[in-house]
Amino acid sequence: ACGGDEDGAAGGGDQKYIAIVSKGFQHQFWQAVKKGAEQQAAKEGARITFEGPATEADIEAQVTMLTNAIAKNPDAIGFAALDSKAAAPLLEDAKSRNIPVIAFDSGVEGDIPVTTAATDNKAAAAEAAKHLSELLGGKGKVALVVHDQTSKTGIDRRDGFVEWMKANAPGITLLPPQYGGGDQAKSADITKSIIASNPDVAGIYGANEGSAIGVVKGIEEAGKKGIKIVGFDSGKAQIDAIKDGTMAGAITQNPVGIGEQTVAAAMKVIRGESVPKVIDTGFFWYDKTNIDDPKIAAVLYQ
Amino acid sequence: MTTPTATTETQPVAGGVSLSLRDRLQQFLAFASLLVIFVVFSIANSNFLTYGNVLAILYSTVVIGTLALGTTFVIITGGIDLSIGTGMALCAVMSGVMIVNLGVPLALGVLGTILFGGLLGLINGFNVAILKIPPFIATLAMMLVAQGLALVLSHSTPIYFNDVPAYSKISRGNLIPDFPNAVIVLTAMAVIAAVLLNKTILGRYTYSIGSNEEATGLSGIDVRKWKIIVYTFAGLFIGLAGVMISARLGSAQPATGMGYELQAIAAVVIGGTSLAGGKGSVVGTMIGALIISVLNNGLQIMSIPQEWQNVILGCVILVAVYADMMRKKQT
Amino acid sequence: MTTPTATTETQPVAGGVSLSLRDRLQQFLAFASLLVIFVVFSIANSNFLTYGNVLAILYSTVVIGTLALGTTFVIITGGIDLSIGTGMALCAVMSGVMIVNLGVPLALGVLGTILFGGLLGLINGFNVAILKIPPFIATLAMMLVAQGLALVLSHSTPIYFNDVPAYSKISRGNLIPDFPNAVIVLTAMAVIAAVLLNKTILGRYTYSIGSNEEATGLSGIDVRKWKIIVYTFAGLFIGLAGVMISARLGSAQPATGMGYELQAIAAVVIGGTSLAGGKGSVVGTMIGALIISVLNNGLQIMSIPQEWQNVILGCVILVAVYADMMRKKQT
Amino acid sequence: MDGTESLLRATAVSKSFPGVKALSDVHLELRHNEVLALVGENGAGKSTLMKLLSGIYTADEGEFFLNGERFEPASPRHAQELGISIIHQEFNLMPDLTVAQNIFIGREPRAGGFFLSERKLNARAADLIERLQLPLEPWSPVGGLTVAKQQMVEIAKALSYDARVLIMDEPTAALNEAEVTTLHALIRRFKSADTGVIYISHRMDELKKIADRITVLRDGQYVDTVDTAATSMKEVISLMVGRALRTDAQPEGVREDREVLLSVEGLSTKALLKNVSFELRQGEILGFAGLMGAGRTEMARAVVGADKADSGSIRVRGRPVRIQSPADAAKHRIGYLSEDRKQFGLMLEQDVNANITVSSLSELFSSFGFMKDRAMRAKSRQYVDSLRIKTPSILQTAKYLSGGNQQKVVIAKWLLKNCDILIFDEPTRGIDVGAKEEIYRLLNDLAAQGKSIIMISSELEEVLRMAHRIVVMSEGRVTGTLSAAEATQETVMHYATLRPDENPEDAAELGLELDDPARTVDGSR
Ligand SMILES: Nc1ncnc2c1ncn2[C@@H]1O[C@H](COP(=O)(O)OP(=O)(O)OP(=O)(O)O)[C@@H](O)[C@H]1O
Ligand SMILES: Nc1ncnc2c1ncn2[C@@H]1O[C@H](COP(=O)(O)OP(=O)(O)OP(=O)(O)O)[C@@H](O)[C@H]1O
Ligand SMILES: O[C@@H]1[C@@H](O)[C@H](O)OC[C@H]1O
Ligand SMILES: [Mg+2]
Ligand SMILES: [Mg+2]
Repeated sequence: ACGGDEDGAAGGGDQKYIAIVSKGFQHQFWQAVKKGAEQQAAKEGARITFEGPATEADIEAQVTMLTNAIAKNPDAIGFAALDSKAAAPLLEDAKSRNIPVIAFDSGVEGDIPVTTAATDNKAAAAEAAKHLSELLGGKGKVALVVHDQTSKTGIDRRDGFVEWMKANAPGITLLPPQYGGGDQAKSADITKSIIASNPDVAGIYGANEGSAIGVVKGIEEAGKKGIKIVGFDSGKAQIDAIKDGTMAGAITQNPVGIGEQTVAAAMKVIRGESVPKVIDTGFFWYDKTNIDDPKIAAVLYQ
Repeated sequence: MTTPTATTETQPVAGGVSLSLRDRLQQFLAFASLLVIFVVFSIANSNFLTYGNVLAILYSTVVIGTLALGTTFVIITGGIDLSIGTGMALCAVMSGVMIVNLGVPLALGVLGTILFGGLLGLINGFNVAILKIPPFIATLAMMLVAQGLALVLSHSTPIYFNDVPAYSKISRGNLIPDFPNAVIVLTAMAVIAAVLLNKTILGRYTYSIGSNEEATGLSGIDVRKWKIIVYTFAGLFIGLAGVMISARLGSAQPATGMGYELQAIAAVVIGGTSLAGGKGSVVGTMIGALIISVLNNGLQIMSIPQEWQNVILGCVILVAVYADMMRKKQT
Repeated sequence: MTTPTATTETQPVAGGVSLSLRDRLQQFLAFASLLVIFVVFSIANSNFLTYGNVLAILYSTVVIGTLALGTTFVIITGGIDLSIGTGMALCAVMSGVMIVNLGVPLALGVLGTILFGGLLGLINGFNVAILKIPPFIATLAMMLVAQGLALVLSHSTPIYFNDVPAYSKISRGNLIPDFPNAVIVLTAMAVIAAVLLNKTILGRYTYSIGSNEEATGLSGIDVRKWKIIVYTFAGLFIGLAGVMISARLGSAQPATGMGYELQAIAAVVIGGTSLAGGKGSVVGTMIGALIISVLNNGLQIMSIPQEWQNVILGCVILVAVYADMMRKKQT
Repeated sequence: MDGTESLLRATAVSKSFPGVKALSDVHLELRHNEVLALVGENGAGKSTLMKLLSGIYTADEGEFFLNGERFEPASPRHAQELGISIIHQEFNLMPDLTVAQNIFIGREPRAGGFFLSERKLNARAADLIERLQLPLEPWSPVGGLTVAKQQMVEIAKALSYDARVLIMDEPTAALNEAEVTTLHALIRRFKSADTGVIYISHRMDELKKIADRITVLRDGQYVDTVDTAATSMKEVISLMVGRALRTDAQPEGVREDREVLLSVEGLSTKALLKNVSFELRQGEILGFAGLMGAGRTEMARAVVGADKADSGSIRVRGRPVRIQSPADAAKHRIGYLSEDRKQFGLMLEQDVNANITVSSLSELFSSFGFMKDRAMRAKSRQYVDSLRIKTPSILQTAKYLSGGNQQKVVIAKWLLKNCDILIFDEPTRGIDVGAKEEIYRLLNDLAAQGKSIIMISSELEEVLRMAHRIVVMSEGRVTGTLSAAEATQETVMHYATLRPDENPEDAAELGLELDDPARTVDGSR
């Protein structure tokens, strides 16, 4: 299923090899990115590998993976940095070996990456806040279940949400954010605790796929009706929840697109073509009303 | 370290009545730390002691509790099982593959998953008992293998049980009104585990092996066989935990599981089972698991900032275990 | 299981020469599994056996290796230390707080961080030796507390050492041209640990306590004191690991660390140190740590699909440990 | 089978361990209805031979016959099925299980299939214990029992099998005269036309009483088999050690006028001790006698701080001292050799050198924390030689030494450490007659140098021949203190069997009746 499909052709010699080091590997979002990358690679006749650490706290593991990727002398590297400063010396190393680096998912500081294919998570989270505030008529208690408190996406999606609410929705009271590691069961348990201690909670925001689904499960298990949920990312459970109305809506990025764009940009650079400095892969609000819209359906992953 | 403390059992048993009274007091006091924690939270926050919240606590204990029950046996033999977390994820995936992908009937699929867990345990048991690989290594290897296989078998995507609505009922259904099935399952498992540990030869040899493996072997008991049985038995619980978590989530999540082993082992050890083997109880394990989930829940209910929750959790566990040791010394 | 197998020491010592020859062979063979793995990768992929890649392997071993060294002592006493991973993160944060936030001079800050690690170890040692809390619980509690405190002290954001470029040099600089300082540090620590374990009374008591704590105590040795020293000593390594990882990453990452304890303990145990205590060696630990990082590196270099990497990792660890056991039985 | 065939026969048996030829060309014949004693110095190969018979080791060479039929015990279980039951020299008990659970391990009465019947189990154990007249309770966890009681559990367990051949490897090493007598009675009842007993012991006095014939091994080789009735013990000993031994020795250097070094006053513990007081003088060997459970071990542990004392004071050279751990005791130059070498004495997985030097490491063999390896090895070798510890090298792992040699290692540890006060609890347990003399000589030398020694021993003869004075204990109390001149078998036994708690007359003799009620109240937790 992996990039190894073309391994047979690897002997050909002129097949280009792109080593992709992502922030994760096992989770849906990353599998969707991987899928996009593979599709694009197949189209362009390139070979890729796709790796990422077990959790988004494993920064050292990611740095080691990047080291190993460079050791393989790829034609280009795709990199989603957990902490871009930690990787800086390695990126220098890549540069000195003339291996172009394409950043994706989130930005890498400095000018080494030839381009960055990423989502503006803060803006995306603000969008989620805006929708939730509208759903609640601008008032009520709102809770946040976030995947973690130190990763850039975690912080941006929390802060983007919180800042928008503070600035635009004076009637909304925010409860302190809780962190469930993106684990569905743990996020569900947290949601139930939130409901128990705040029976009047009106809306809950889940900041990534695992958190959002956890919130849905938690509310179902608590047997509570009428709480508005907004989420992030997609995945089958989330899509189902939106279709049946349990979840009001969610922000989706375009993970498959991120994967495609990363590989496409890499190939361009390898061929010596020029690429824009930033590729905004965008985000969308989706809910019951537009979920079947082809433009939306295309960016959702099951 | 050098002070042998006489246990209650060294006392000549005066008579049926006084023994059972003593015993009952003992049993009751085993809950002391848990009770104290519970009462403190109840006083501190009025939202804590509600039917719904207590159920939520119990419900959140199910998966860890199930894993901890099987692991109790392994730890009493002096072993350890690190593969329970990712093994559970692999079992959940197997359940999905059988029931969703292959269309195996529900009951059969569930049974198959539990047996598949048993198979993982059997392999652990073989590696430990026959190849004599230290349990830590044998089950660490299984942890890694299971983690990988869960991704391979599921093609790294969750398997959803949407078309099998009955599956979720295993966890969320209410055979007893307003009481989730998962809690019934955990209770039943605890009873079964307690009976097996205290009333059967399996339990006896479990203690015996942990107490002195060599002497047990010299007494003519086939230590290898019984160790394999114990690991296999723990494996059945891994399988069941796989069913319970996927039923709860409505999907088999191949990437989950890592870290559950530490929590389950912690529950067992907080419950007074010694990692050196020979000592331990099912009641203790359930108390240990509950202490963890009550603390998690209570600290969240009290809206303690999350970075402080772990700090407090750590301190309370320390104090609870210390208090429990002091209590045992006294009686 | 009941057939005690003789160790080399049972051989009558024929004379200086023959013993040392045997010994050398023994030492050499201890590397066997590691060597085989290394050779296989070298043949399988031409990118593996390059100076750069071998350095990369060594470099990636530094943090786990440092943690594993200290933990070797703890495990030989029959204890365990689960707090090394998050403890390391807390130390890294402390280093950041001191050097970046408070502007403490570099050398002082590094020293302070290492001592702070020692303080964490001292608390573990106190809880284990004086309060007699089982090491698993005592250090689990510390793991949780450290995890929380790392977040609290850093306000949940990484602390960057950008303004102190010399800090990174601790890890990445090249006192020896083309050879990262981190590897020198690890080597030096391994030598120090080996000397302490084999040539000093600290080492001897470490083994004694793990072999038979009660007998050691009755021999007039202050077991409590030495246990505290051992945990404190392991704590110094936690502090050093905190420096090494934050120097490598150029930042103190408060959320990292969880899971390192398992890897470090695995390195120790793969290296032949028994969790039951009394046995173990520094060389073994270094080999264990290298086996893990060579495997990780080799599998990645060979572009094995990631879902299969863990499967293979697990199997190879199993085979390596089994082969090592067989080898020891033979000699 | 014809009646003339022996019950068990072993011919031309050899067994080697790396570096050790434990047995070579050994013969053994056990007849029906007999107790065959097996004797020999420590490390002679007795236990090894028994382990071959019981399927723990496999012989390199040799054959075994049971009732004339060839057999090869493949595992302990197999040997058991053949009717060979063994009590090992080292205990093989599960400390976390109860007495009953230990005795019937593997043969638990079932309440149907997989399920246990604990009631039946305890009842069966109670029957057995009663039949054997052992002071045990079925439901006590074995880990909390004294060594002597653990030995009884082993005996009960071995006897609970329908064994044809019962092998007892030093069953009396931990027992007192009274228990020895009980055990002998058990053995006599056990042996029959179908059965026989192989009995290993270093206590020469009991061989006369129990053995029909005696087989002697020396250095792994067969020496001779003699009829007990027709042979004197002196002859047996000289067969064993290859020389004659003096057996009529008396305490040496007894003097009343020495300075008091250690005085213990009113020592009490929650578990057992009541108001124990005594004095130990400089250069004195003070014997402690008493029946099993009298509290001698408890006294010693309390003195060195291994167990917590509830009340009482200890003075060294007249100065009150606080001793809360054996490490504190060591600071006051008090050392304690435990009666239980496996649990409290040895580091089984460490080598002989490490075991001998562990106590003295910091004061004799360390400079700036570094160990003086060479000096340690030299000292270890010296003690291995002088105590004639049989080991291929000082780097041998302790667990591979024979039981008696392990005991010598523990003794060497304390001889090496420069203590002023040495408390030796059953120091000669499992040590052969020849080596005992050696140890007695060393103890006398130490005393002559001005060291003070407390010698706890269950072998009355040993106490009588060594002790300058004897403190007798019973039920946690000191019931008498005798000078060497006053001490005889009879006087010691008189005080040892006083039972003030049950017997008012005994209480009266000790002048206890007044404060006794009060004491029971506060002593009863
Ligand atoms: N497993 C073993 N490995 C190495 N050497 C051993 C082992 N078992 C026994 N020996 C050696 O074999 C010899 C005989 O030991 P054995 O235990 O049979 O002596 P024993 O006659 O029972 O002595 P004791 O009276 O001290 O119990 C000893 O030198 C002992 O060190
Ligand atoms: N480690 C222990 N744990 C629990 N109880 C003990 C322990 N040691 C001793 N006892 C109890 O204390 C009593 C006295 O035992 P102690 O060993 O002091 O007697 P003793 O006079 O030394 O006799 P011996 O050593 O011959 O058995 C025993 O009956 C036992 O029940
Ligand atoms: O950056 C990633 C994000 O885009 C995805 O939604 O979930 C995991 C993340 O950390
Ligand atoms: Mg012997
Ligand atoms: Mg005693």
